[in-house]
Amino acid sequence: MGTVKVRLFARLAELAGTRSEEVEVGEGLRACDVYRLLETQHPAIAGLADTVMYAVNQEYAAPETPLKGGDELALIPPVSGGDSCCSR
Amino acid sequence: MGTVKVRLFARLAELAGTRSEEVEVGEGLRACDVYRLLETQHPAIAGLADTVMYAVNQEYAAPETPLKGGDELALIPPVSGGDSCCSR
Amino acid sequence: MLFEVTDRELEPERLFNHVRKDAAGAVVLFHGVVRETNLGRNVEYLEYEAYPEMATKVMEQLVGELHSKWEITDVAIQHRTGRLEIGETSLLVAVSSPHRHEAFAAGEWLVDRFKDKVPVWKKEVFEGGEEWIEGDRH
Amino acid sequence: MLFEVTDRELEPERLFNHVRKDAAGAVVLFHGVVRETNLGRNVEYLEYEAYPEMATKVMEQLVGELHSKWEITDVAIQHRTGRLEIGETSLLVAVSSPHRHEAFAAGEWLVDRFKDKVPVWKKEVFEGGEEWIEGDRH
Repeated sequence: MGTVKVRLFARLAELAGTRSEEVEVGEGLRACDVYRLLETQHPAIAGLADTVMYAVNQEYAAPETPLKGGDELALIPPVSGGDSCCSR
Repeated sequence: MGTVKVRLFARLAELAGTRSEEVEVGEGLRACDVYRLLETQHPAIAGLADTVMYAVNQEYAAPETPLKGGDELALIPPVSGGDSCCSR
Repeated sequence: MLFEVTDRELEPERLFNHVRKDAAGAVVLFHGVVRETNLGRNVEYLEYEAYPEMATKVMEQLVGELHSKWEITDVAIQHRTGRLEIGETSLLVAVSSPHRHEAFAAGEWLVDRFKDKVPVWKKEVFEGGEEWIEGDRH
Repeated sequence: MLFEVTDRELEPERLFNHVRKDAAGAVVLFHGVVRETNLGRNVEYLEYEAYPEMATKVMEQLVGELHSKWEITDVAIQHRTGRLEIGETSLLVAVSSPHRHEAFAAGEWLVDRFKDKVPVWKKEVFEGGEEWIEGDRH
């Protein structure tokens, strides 16, 4: 059923020590399942799943989104681009 | 009692054909009296007194402000500086 | 604070550099630009005239009021006089602040107050005539 | 619309020229600048990282939404990545409109939405440590 390319950014990439992984697509694999898989390979990212958002093929997607071969899944920590002002 | 320097701008200056006048200060002369005086000398500005604001020594002042020798009186048509946008 | 009335081209980079300070996280730079149409007329050019000595005093008062309303690091304003073609900048307002919402709010307030209070006038030269614009009916 | 993620110095004059059109009377140019302090810490520098392919898609959606809310002539955005020193510009947002209040409102909205939605992150390197900033707690 092919593979999913997983991309990690910012703190997650630093903790995991990688920016990119390939994951085999099993029956009914969802975005959040990939996070659990990666947690077992990279224990440093364990416990952060609640803070992470998912993007499938460069669009925000629910954690339960099913994946298919060829998809690009990104694990998105809370974003902090833009200026360095607080927002008031 | 000296003289007041009167400055005219924009449409008023164009209508009156002058940007500057000297007016003798008489007893109790007020800003609005100067306008009436100028109206008789420059009939083209007659009837516009209601749209004009006054500034004495570069500060906005009420029409009834009394004048003294050495004052600079400006006749200020409605201002329209800044961008060329309507304000919505 | 920097305020200038000039008949030369305005200088956004200079104004940005003037207000940019290490304590400021946000700089809002407003450009008022000559539009091609106004009141449904095709504008050919604008002529701006100012009373510079009074404009400076009024600006100082407005900037004092601005600092009492928002946490603003610095402000710089230039207004151009003389003949301006379509697309040229007539007014530049630069505001810096530690906080971006204050920079936006103060910048917008200052442009509004400028148009209301500062003794500057424009004559519009359009196809078939010319008119001194008076007040904010534009 | 112009959107770029780049590791080079941002270009305010180019963005201004991009959005400046004869129909626009107002251009609002926002500069997000690296501040010297944050959360009471002395910042040494920032490191910005982006997911550019997704950032472009998210920006397109935001600019579509912006055009449905305000009468906007054009929009241009640049975000810088890599190491940024204090005083350098990380984000430029340029918005043009026939009407200045729409340019201000849309510019402020777009900066807010950018910080909320666009996949860009910053690491703060301060005296004595470093931290990935997550979300708007800064």
